[in-house]
Amino acid sequence: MTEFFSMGGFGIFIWSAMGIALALMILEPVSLIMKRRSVIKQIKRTKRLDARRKQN
Amino acid sequence: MSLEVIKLQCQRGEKELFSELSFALRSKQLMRIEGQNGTGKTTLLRTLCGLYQPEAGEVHWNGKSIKKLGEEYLKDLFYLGHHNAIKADLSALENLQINTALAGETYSEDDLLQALDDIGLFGSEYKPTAHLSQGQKRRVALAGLLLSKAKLWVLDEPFVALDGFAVKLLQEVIAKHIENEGMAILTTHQEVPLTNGEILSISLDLNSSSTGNESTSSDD
Amino acid sequence: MSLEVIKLQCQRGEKELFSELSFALRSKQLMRIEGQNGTGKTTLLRTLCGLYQPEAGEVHWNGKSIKKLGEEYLKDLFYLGHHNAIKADLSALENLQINTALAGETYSEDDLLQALDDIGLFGSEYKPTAHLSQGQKRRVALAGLLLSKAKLWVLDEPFVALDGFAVKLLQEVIAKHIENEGMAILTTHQEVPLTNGEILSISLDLNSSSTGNESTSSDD
Amino acid sequence: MKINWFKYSAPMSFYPLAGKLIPLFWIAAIMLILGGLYWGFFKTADILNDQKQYYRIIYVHVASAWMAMWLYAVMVFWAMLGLIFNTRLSYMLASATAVTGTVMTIIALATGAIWGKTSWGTYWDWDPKLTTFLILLFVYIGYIALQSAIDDVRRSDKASALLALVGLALVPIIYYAVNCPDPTQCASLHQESSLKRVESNILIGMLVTTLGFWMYSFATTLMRARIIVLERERSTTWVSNLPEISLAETSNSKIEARTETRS
Amino acid sequence: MTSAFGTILKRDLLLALRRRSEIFTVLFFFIVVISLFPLGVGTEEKILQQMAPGVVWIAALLASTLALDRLFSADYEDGTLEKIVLSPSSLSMSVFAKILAHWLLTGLPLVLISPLLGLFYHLPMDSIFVMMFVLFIGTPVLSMLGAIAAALTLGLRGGGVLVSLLVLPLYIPVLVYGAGAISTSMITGVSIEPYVLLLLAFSLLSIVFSPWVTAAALKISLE
Amino acid sequence: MTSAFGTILKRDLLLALRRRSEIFTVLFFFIVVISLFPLGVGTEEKILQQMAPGVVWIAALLASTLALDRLFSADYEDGTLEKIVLSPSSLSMSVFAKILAHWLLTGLPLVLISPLLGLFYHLPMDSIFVMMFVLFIGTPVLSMLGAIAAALTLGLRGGGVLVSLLVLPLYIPVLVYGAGAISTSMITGVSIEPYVLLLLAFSLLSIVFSPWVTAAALKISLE
Ligand code: HEM
Ligand SMILES: Nc1ncnc2c1ncn2[C@@H]1O[C@H](COP(=O)(O)OP(=O)(O)OP(=O)(O)O)[C@@H](O)[C@H]1O
Ligand SMILES: Nc1ncnc2c1ncn2[C@@H]1O[C@H](COP(=O)(O)OP(=O)(O)OP(=O)(O)O)[C@@H](O)[C@H]1O
Ligand SMILES: [Mg+2]
Ligand SMILES: [Mg+2]
Repeated sequence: MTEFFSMGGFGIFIWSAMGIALALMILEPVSLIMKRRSVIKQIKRTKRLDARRKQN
Repeated sequence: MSLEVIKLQCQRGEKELFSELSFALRSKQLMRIEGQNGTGKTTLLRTLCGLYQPEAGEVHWNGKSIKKLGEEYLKDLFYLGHHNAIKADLSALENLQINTALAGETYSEDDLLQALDDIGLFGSEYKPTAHLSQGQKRRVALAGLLLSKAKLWVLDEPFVALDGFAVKLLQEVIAKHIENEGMAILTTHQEVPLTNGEILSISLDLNSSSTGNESTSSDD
Repeated sequence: MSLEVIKLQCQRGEKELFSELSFALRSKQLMRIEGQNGTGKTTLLRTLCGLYQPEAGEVHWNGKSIKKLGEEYLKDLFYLGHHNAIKADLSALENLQINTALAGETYSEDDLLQALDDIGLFGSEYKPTAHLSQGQKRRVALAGLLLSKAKLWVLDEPFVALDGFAVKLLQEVIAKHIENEGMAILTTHQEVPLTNGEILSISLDLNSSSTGNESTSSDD
Repeated sequence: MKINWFKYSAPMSFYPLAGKLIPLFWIAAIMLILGGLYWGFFKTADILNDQKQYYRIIYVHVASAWMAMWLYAVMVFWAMLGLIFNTRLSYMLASATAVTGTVMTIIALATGAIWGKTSWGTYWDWDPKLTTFLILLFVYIGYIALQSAIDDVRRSDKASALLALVGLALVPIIYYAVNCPDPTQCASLHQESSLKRVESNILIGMLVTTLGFWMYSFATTLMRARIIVLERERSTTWVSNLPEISLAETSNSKIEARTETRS
Repeated sequence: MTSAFGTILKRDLLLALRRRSEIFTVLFFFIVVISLFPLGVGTEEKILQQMAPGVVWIAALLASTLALDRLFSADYEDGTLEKIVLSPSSLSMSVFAKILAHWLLTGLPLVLISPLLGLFYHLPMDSIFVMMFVLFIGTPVLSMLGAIAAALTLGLRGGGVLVSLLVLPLYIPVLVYGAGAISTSMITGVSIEPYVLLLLAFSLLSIVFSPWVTAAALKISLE
Repeated sequence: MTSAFGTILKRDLLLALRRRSEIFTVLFFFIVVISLFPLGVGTEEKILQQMAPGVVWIAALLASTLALDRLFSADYEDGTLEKIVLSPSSLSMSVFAKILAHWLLTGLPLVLISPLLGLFYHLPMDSIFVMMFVLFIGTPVLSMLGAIAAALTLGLRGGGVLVSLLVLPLYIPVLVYGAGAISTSMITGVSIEPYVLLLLAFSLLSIVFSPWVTAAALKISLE
């Protein structure tokens, strides 16, 4: 197992390359989901405000 | 000679300024656009000049779309915006010379000086316009109007910063232009008596419902 | 509380604008400076603020020269020039907040929003002012006036670009300021009814001889 | 009104469609990437001896490098479509593509740099290929920077589309210049495709991961495009009628949230 | 059509001569850039000669971007840009006049001052002429491409930096071949023709297309 | 007094960096500039190392100059400069805030990105630290001196240019000593202390005098 991870002494490079790729490729969709949440929240808020304004 | 606006709709950001706006303007007519601050007067004027692309609708000049006419239309047009369109580092004379040349017209220096004189800039013709007062700067911009051969004048708040004398002069200039088969569209918040020809007026005020326009024609 | 102008003489280039100009302004008084374009109204107002150094003469605030008073005097002063002094990239709210902070005053966001609301900018508080119309930009500048605690207001053409509603509002604001022991100096080419307090008026017109000024006081 | 139909309804029909497609792309992406990497790491042990283990970086490196280039072409395609037909959806897709393209470029650069340390002994060298990629990154960043500097949506769409077009005309010239600084010796500019030298076993892993990256790009681009649609169409009725927006039916939004996390 | 062209060209030159600061900034910057390297690197003739072609082109690139930011934005702010757009003549021609003025004010002075660099860097006479020539045919490309970026970023925040970010990567081909030509000229027996032809091609292409693209960009930015 | 200082500093930063992405724009601008040199001059490790000190200071000068033109003129044109002058607090402090903002936007990002330059140009670790340090103490001088020139050219046409031509050459010692310090750091056994001390002296002097001179120049220009 350790042999697998060490990759003939190149482990640190291979895994950091994989790690960077993986990190960016997880970060991107996660940030998108969060962005989507905040946008929806914002739209809902303005909608609620509008509704209240119309009532008044 | 006619300007036709057909079902024009303009939008800024998400806000619709006006829609289904239609009117026509012919020779010897003056149109005044009314409306509170921010109702879209400037946007409308810029759209008429082709500087702003409307969401929908068209502007026709002599029956043809101004988009297709291109430079043909621009020859007949004089636009004066909120900005004076003069260079602070150049003198009034140089500015006037450049602006008339850009409009495709050539005048002798005497003519240019005469125009500056007429508009009350005698003695300031050779100063850099940065050294003129606010009203004098506006006059430099308006001097172009005295010389313009364009049929259609589009003037956005022409009276701003002018003193009583200059306001009166400008009124006369506009009246004369209208008399000579010209047409003009202008906005102004000041209460100034305009030409004694035919005056149309439309209002873009917000409270006049969502379509935002009513076209009333009134003779003087 | 008093502003005294003593034998002021201003010159631009080689042209003398006015000389031996003296007047005094006290609390509850409003002064209107009249004059054609280029007679030196703006120059006079800027001199009163200390932005322009006169050739001769002095400006006193409460009996002391404004040069010596320095920041002391600036605390009591609100100046609005031809330019709006707002940043196009910032929102109306941010601009107002910065301008009040520069004037040494701090307000809560609610107060600022209220002022913008009062001046008729509801709904445009968070837009970059580059996206406002000409009149709306002027309103942002004037919103500072609603909040200002300065005693002396120096307003150069405050009514420019404003629509009827805003002009009226501004008149009321000025009238209230005068009533509250304030004083104001303004120029305007528009014929607008001003406060119902005491109005002084001086004219810088060229034709009124070389000394160039006559000071008439008229009550309403 | 006839012309406007296309212009206005496109985002409306795009939004739910993309919503349905996104989970599919995610499943495909994850399966392909994991499959490719599994193959690459466990089925190629005999080919890569200890000195060449670092070669495994190839799976992410080449996949991201290809996507980085390909996505630029896709972005320009959408931008061009927008300029020609003035369809708002194409502009939105163009700007959605740009960000994923940038991410891919960064991955390619980073993995390439790491590979360089193992194979050349230095993280960075001014090799033509690397330089080209750095410039590609600049072009992407320029596009995004311009777009984010303009507040007005209409202007930002058109201006950045124009920039992308200019880039399209110039990027090949830049590529040529960087790869061939001496024009007299550029008779055969094109180095033979490096693919031919790659072992077929590794090639399989590489191609499968690349396909996975492709699916990933689809998924993220669509997700971003959906957000842009929401932001821009926020004041329309169809957006406020969406289940995830409606205020009353909380149960609906819960379902939406669940599907969201599942994807 | 020609009248608007001439008017704008004359106007821009007049303005620059009145205000001079632009030309001086550009020249000053150029001179500082080329004189900074010998100071740091030392005065080994060989190294200096090797660096000279690259340095002169980079100095030209950076100097040319300095004035780009104000190319259209000054006119935009005082409303004269609208006047130009509304003038009844081809906008591309007017834009071309503005770009030409920009080149005359930033590119041409560099061409004229470049022999000074030859002096600093111990270049042979022939190379100095080659340098002036390639600068002469290469710098217009910089103004042409720069105008597009300037038009796209009209009135935006962070103008200067944003324009440079957009435009500097696009300058690379000119940089590579422009510097290549000068380097090659120092090797006897090798022709610089391919470089010159490539630069000429870039120049012609950019002169044909750029005013047109810039005009389109201006119209978008003015709305 | 402090309130105007803080307000103006915050305002200028806000104006430049409306969004987070704009910080990246500034950083990438530097990366682009740094990347140009190897393309033009060549990629030999030795030449790159020798060029690095010059390159980094030129990048600093470029960024500083790009933003300088608009340092006061933007405020002058929209009237906010009058507001600042009329604010009841020391004008030199307000000016100092503006200069500080200018440095934070042009000098500091360069200091932060300079390790990348070390990577690109194969610099040894020690030199990278030296580079960051001298940039940190040297770039403020560029902002300080530049502000004087900017204030002088504000209103005065022609005349201001001449004066700023007097100010700008003062840049040169900073550039020379700044680059010199980095070059020296690559030679073992030579101390960089004299360079650092000189730079520190320049920095302190300019911080003390520049806001004051700039304020005076502004008042003249505003009349
Ligand atoms: C144009 C985009 C790119 C493509 C299509 C690409 C593709 C490839 C391929 C197929 C290989 C394997 C070649 C072989 O068989 O040895 C490879 C190797 C490599 N790539 Fe890339 N790459 C690209 C960009 C980059 C970038 C941007 C970097 C660095 C930042 C980079 C650094 C490397 C390194 C260091 C190697 C190892 C070279 C060796 O030791 O053989 N590549 N690349
Ligand atoms: N560049 C712009 N970007 C986005 N929105 C804008 C822009 N310019 C104006 N607007 C918005 O469009 C609306 C109309 O502006 P416009 O300048 O046409 O008004 P106006 O009727 O001329 O007002 P005023 O009487 O104040 O000149 C305003 O509400 C303003 O907020
Ligand atoms: N910066 C300047 N440099 C030189 N002369 C100037 C400058 N500004 C104004 N002047 C001159 O001073 C005179 C007075 O200008 P000022 O701006 O004070 O007039 P004003 O009364 O405010 O006019 P307006 O009603 O047009 O605003 C003008 O004749 C003008 O030519
Ligand atoms: Mg208006
Ligand atoms: Mg005035």
